Amino acid sequence: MSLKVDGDLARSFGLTDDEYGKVLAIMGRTPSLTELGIFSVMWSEHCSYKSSRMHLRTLPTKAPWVIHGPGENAGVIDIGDGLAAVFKMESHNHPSFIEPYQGAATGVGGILRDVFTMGARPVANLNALRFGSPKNADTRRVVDGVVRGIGGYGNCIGVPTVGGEVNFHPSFNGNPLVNAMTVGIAQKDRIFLSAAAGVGNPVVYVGSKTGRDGIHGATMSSAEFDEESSSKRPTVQVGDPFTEKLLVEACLELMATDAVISIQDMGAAGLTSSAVEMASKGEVGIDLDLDHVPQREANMLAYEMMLSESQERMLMVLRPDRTEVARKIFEKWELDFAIVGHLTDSGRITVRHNGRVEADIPLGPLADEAPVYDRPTVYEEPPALLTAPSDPAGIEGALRTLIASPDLASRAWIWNQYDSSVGGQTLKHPGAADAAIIRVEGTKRGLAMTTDCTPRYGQADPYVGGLQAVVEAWRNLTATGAKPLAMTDNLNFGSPENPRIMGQFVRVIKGLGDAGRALDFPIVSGNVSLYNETRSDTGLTTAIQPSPVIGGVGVLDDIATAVGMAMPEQGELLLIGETWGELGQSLWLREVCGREEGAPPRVDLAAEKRNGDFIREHIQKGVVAACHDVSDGGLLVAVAEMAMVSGVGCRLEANPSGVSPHAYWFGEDQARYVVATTQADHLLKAAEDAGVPVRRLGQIGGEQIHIPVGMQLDVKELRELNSAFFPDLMGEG
Amino acid sequence: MKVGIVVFPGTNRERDMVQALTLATGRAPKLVWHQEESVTGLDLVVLPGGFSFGDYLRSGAMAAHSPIMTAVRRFAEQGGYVLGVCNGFQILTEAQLLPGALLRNAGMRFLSQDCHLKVEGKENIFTHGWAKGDVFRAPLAHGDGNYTAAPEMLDRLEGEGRVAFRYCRDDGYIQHDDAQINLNGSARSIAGVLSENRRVCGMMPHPENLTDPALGGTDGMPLFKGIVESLST
Amino acid sequence: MKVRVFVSLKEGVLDPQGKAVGHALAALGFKGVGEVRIGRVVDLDVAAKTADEARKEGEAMAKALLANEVIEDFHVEVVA
Amino acid sequence: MKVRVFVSLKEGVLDPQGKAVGHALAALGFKGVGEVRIGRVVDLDVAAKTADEARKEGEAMAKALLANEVIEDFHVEVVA
Ligand SMILES: Nc1ncnc2c1ncn2[C@@H]1O[C@H](COP(=O)(O)OP(=O)(O)O)[C@@H](O)[C@H]1O
Ligand SMILES: [Mg+2]
Repeated sequence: MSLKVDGDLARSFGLTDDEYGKVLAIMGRTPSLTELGIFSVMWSEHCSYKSSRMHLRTLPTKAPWVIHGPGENAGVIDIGDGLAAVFKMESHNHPSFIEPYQGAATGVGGILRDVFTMGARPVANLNALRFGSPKNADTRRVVDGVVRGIGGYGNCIGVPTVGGEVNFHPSFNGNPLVNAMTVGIAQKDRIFLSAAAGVGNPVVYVGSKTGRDGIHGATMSSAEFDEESSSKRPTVQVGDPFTEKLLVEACLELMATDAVISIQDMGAAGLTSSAVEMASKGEVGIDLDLDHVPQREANMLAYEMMLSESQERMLMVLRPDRTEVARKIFEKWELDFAIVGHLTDSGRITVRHNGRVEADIPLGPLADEAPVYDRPTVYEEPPALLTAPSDPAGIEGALRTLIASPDLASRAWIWNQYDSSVGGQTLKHPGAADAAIIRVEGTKRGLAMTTDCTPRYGQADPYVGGLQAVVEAWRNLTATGAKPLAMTDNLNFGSPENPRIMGQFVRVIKGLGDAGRALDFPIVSGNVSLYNETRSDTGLTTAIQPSPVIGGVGVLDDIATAVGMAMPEQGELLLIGETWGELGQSLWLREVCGREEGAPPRVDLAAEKRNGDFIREHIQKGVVAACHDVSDGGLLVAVAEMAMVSGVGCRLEANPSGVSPHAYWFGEDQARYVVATTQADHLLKAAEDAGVPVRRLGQIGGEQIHIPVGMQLDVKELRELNSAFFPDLMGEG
Repeated sequence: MKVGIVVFPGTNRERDMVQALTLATGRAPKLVWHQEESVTGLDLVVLPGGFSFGDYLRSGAMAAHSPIMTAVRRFAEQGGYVLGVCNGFQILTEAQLLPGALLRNAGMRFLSQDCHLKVEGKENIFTHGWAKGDVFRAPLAHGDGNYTAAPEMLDRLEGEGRVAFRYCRDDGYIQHDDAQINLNGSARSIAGVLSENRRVCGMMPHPENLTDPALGGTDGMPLFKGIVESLST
Repeated sequence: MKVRVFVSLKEGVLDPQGKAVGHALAALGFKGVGEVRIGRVVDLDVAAKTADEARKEGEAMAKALLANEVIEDFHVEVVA
Repeated sequence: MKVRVFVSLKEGVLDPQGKAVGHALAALGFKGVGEVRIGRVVDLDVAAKTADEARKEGEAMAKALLANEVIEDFHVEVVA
C-alpha cells in the first residue's frame, strides 16, 4: 500500500494543519505513514488530553494516604495493613453505541488492565451508564447489549460487579455513556509503574496476538484504501475475557518474582502509546522490531500493527536475566510471549519491520510539543431558583409516578445479570447499601465503592453539577460508615470546540475541585471523554448533558460496623440535614410536572462535611441501624427505597409548617440522610450537641408507608411499581 | 480430611471454595492444576465454579477433556468423592460422570441472585448436613444452568433419590413452570444431582458463598460440615 | 483439508435459544415463524490427504469435543 | 417454507471461541488444526410461497435480528 503522506492525509487522521506543521518541523522531513499514524494517535484528544490538560491540573490530587495520583495507569491509595487500593474509571461511549455488547465488554476489559498492570488483583467492578430516552426505539438495543457485555466480561473473568448507576435522558440518544470502574488491591510496596529503565533491557509483548482491530477511524475514511478490504475490516474490537483472565493470573504470578522493571497495558492506540509512554516516562529510547510481534493476520503493515487496538495485550520491560522465567509463566498460561525490542539511549522510538525502519521519532518533542489548547469558553448564566410550583398530583400519586420512573425504578434487572458474589468477599451487594462493600481478603477491613453523577444538575448549572457529583459520592460512602478516601472521575462532555461546552467543562472542574478540597477527598485518577454529540438528520448537533461521573472509594476498619439500607423491624426514622424543599431540576418536577427547570439544589460543603462526619461517627459507634442518603427523588423516595429493601413499612409524621408537603417530601436538598435507629433519643441529643440539623421522621413498622394526611401505600405494591420498568422496556414484562 | 480443588484456566471461584472449606475443615485445601495427572491421596475432589476455557463451545466441555479429568474419572470409579459446583457441575455432565446436561437459562440471561433450595437427596455425604425437606438460601450465578435429561433418566433420578436439590420458594413450595421459583427453567426444578453410587454430586448454586458469618450468613455451611462429618467418621 | 462440522440439538431437546429467537422474530412482526432451532458450525482444517480421511477426522473431533452426544447430533462435511 | 441462515464472524474479527477450541483440539492430539472459526446456523420456517420470497424473508430476519452486521456476515439458504 502506498499512501501519499501530506496535509490532506494528516487532516483525515485528525491532525489540524498547525499540528501537521509541527510534525514536519519536528521530523525535518515528510513523515512516513507509520510516523504520521503515531503522531496522530499520540496527539489525539484521547491520548494527549489537549483540550482538558490545563484545567485538570487545578484538581486536588494529594493527601497523606495518596500513593500515586493521576499520571499512572490508575490511582493508588493506602488502605492500611500494608495494602493499597488501586482504581480508575474509563469510558467506552462511542464503541458501545456502535456495538453495545463488544463496546461495553472491551470497556470493562480495558479498565481491568489499567488496574492489574499496577500489580493489583482486581476485586470489584462498577459501571455508570447513561442511556437515551426509553421512548427512543434504539434504547432497548443499547441497554440490552451494554448490560450483557458488562456481565459477559466481568462474570467470566471472575471479578464481581458490585455497583453503578443508570440514567435515561434524550440527550443520550445516539450517544450512550458507558463508564466502567475497577478497584483492585495490591501490596503497598509492590506497585508496578510504567516508566522504562535500563538501556539494553528487553521489551516484551504478552497476551493475545495483534490483528487489525480498531485501527483508528481515520483509516476507514481514507479513500485510498481499497473499498472492499476496508468494508471487511473491523472497527470494532472483540473482547476475549478468557484470555484476559489468563493474563491477570500470569501477570500477577510474574509480578511476584523480581523480573518486571516496568509494565504498561496496551489500551487505546495499542503498541504506539504503550511503547511511547514507557520510554518517555523513563527518559530512554526504544527500538521495536515488529517482525517479532505475534500476529493474528497475514501481511500486516507496520502502520497497522502500531495502531491496532487488539485487546488483552501488555508490554513490559524485564530484567534480561529473568526473561526465561517470565517466558515459562506465560507459556504455562498459554499466552503469547515475545521479545519485540529493547531500550536504547537514543531518546527516540525506532520501529523496524521487514528489515526497514518504518518510524524513527524523537520522543522528547513527541511528548513535549504535543498540542495543549486553552480553548475559548462561554459561561451561560445558570437558571434562577424555581418559584415553588403547585402540586398537581398529591403525595401518593407523585410517589407512585416517581418510584416507577426510569431514573428511580429498581435496577435489579441489571444487577441480576452481574455476578456480584464471585471472590467470596462481597458484604453489600448492589441495592443493599448506598455504596457496595467488599471485604479486603484476609483482614477485617472493607472497601466501600460508589459511582455518582446527576447530569441534569450539571446541565442547569455546571459548577453545581461538579460539586454535587462529589458530595453525593462522598455521602454514599459515608452512609455505610466508611471513611471516604479518594475518587476517580470520568468527565463526559460534548465538543470542546464549542465554547459553551468548554465553559461547562471548566465550571464542572471548578466544582469538582472545590468539593474535593473541602472534603479532603482527592482525585487520584480519571478519564476525559469529549465529543459526545449526535447530529440529527436536520444537521442539528445535540450534546449530552455534562456528566462528570465520580467513582468514590472509602475504607471501613471493621466491616462488622457497616450498615446498609435495610431497616430493622422496629425503631425510629430520623432525618439528618436541613430541608428547604428545593424542587428545581428535581425528578418530581420532571416526572410529575414534565418540566426540566430551575436551579439545581444548593450544595453547602460545610454542611455536607458536618452532617457526614456526624453520621459516620455514629454508624461506627453502632447507634445507627440503617442509613440512606437523600438524593434523586427526595426524602419520601429515600424512605420508600429503605422500606422496599427491608420489606417493612413506617408511619411518618406530617411535614413541618413552613415547607409545603410536596416540596418537603420531594425536594432534593443536599447534605441529608435518613437514619433508622433504635436509639433515637440518644441520636437526637448527639445531633443537637453537634449542631447538626435533625428531625424525627416517624416510626418503623407495619406493611405500609403512612403519612397522616395524604398517603397509605403498601410496601408490596411499591415494590411492584418499582420493578416494572426494566422488564417492560425490554419486552420481558 | 484432604480436599483438592481443581483449577482450570478460567476457573474463578476457587478462592471462594478455599475459604468455605477452610472454615469447615480448619485446614486449607490443596489446589490442583488441570495439567496434573493424579488426585491420589485425596478424600474429596472439588470442581469449583467459573468459566473454564472461557466456557466457549459449551460450558465445561473443554475442561471435561483435560488431563486431570482422566484422573478424576479414575478417582470416581474407585469410589472417590467428587463435588462439582456450577461450572464444576457442567464439567461433570460433560465428562459423563453425572447424567444430563445444562442448557442456556430459559430466560436467556445470566442470572445472579439468591435462590432457595430444597434438600431431597438421600443417603449421601452432600446432603448429610441437612434433614430431608430442609430449605436453604444460596446465591446462584450462571448463564447455563437449565438442567435437562431424557424423561426416563429424570424418572430414574427421582426414583433412586438421586435428585440432591431442587429450586423452591423460601417456604419450600416447588413449581416447575414458575420462572420466579425455578429460575433457570430446569427440568423438574432440579438444581443438583447425584451419581449412581451417590459419591459424585453436581449442583448449580453456590453454597460456598454463604459460609462466612461476617459476610451475610451461613446457609451454605451444612454442605461442607455434612461432608466433613461423614468423611471423618 | 477443510472440514465443516454441524452441531445441533437432538430432536426433543428443548432449545431455549431457538425459542427466544422465535419469540423475538414474532415480536418484530415476522409471521409464520414456526419452530426455530439454532445450531453451531465449526470450520476447521484437518491434516488429512483424502476426503474420506478428512471426514473421519472431523467425526473424531466432533465425538471428542465439538458435540455433546447426550443432547446433540452432528454431521460433517468436507469443504475442500 | 424452511430457511437456513448461516451467520459467521467477518473476516479479521477475532473469534475467541474458535481460538480456544483450536487449542483444545490440539491438546487432545488432533494435528494440523489450523484456524478454527465458529458460526451459527438458524433453521426456521417462513411464511413465503416461493423460494425467492423465502430467501428475502430470511435475509430480512438476519438483518433485523439473527446477525449482527457490525461484526458478522450471513447468508441464507432455502432448504425446502
Ligand atoms: N449499572 C449498575 N450496575 C450495578 N449496580 C447498579 C447499577 N446501577 C445501579 N446499581 C445499584 O443500584 C442501587 C441504586 O442506585 P442509585 O439509585 O444510583 O443509588 P444512589 O442514588 O444511592 O447513589 C445501588 O446499589 C447501585 O450500586
Ligand atoms: Mg446515585
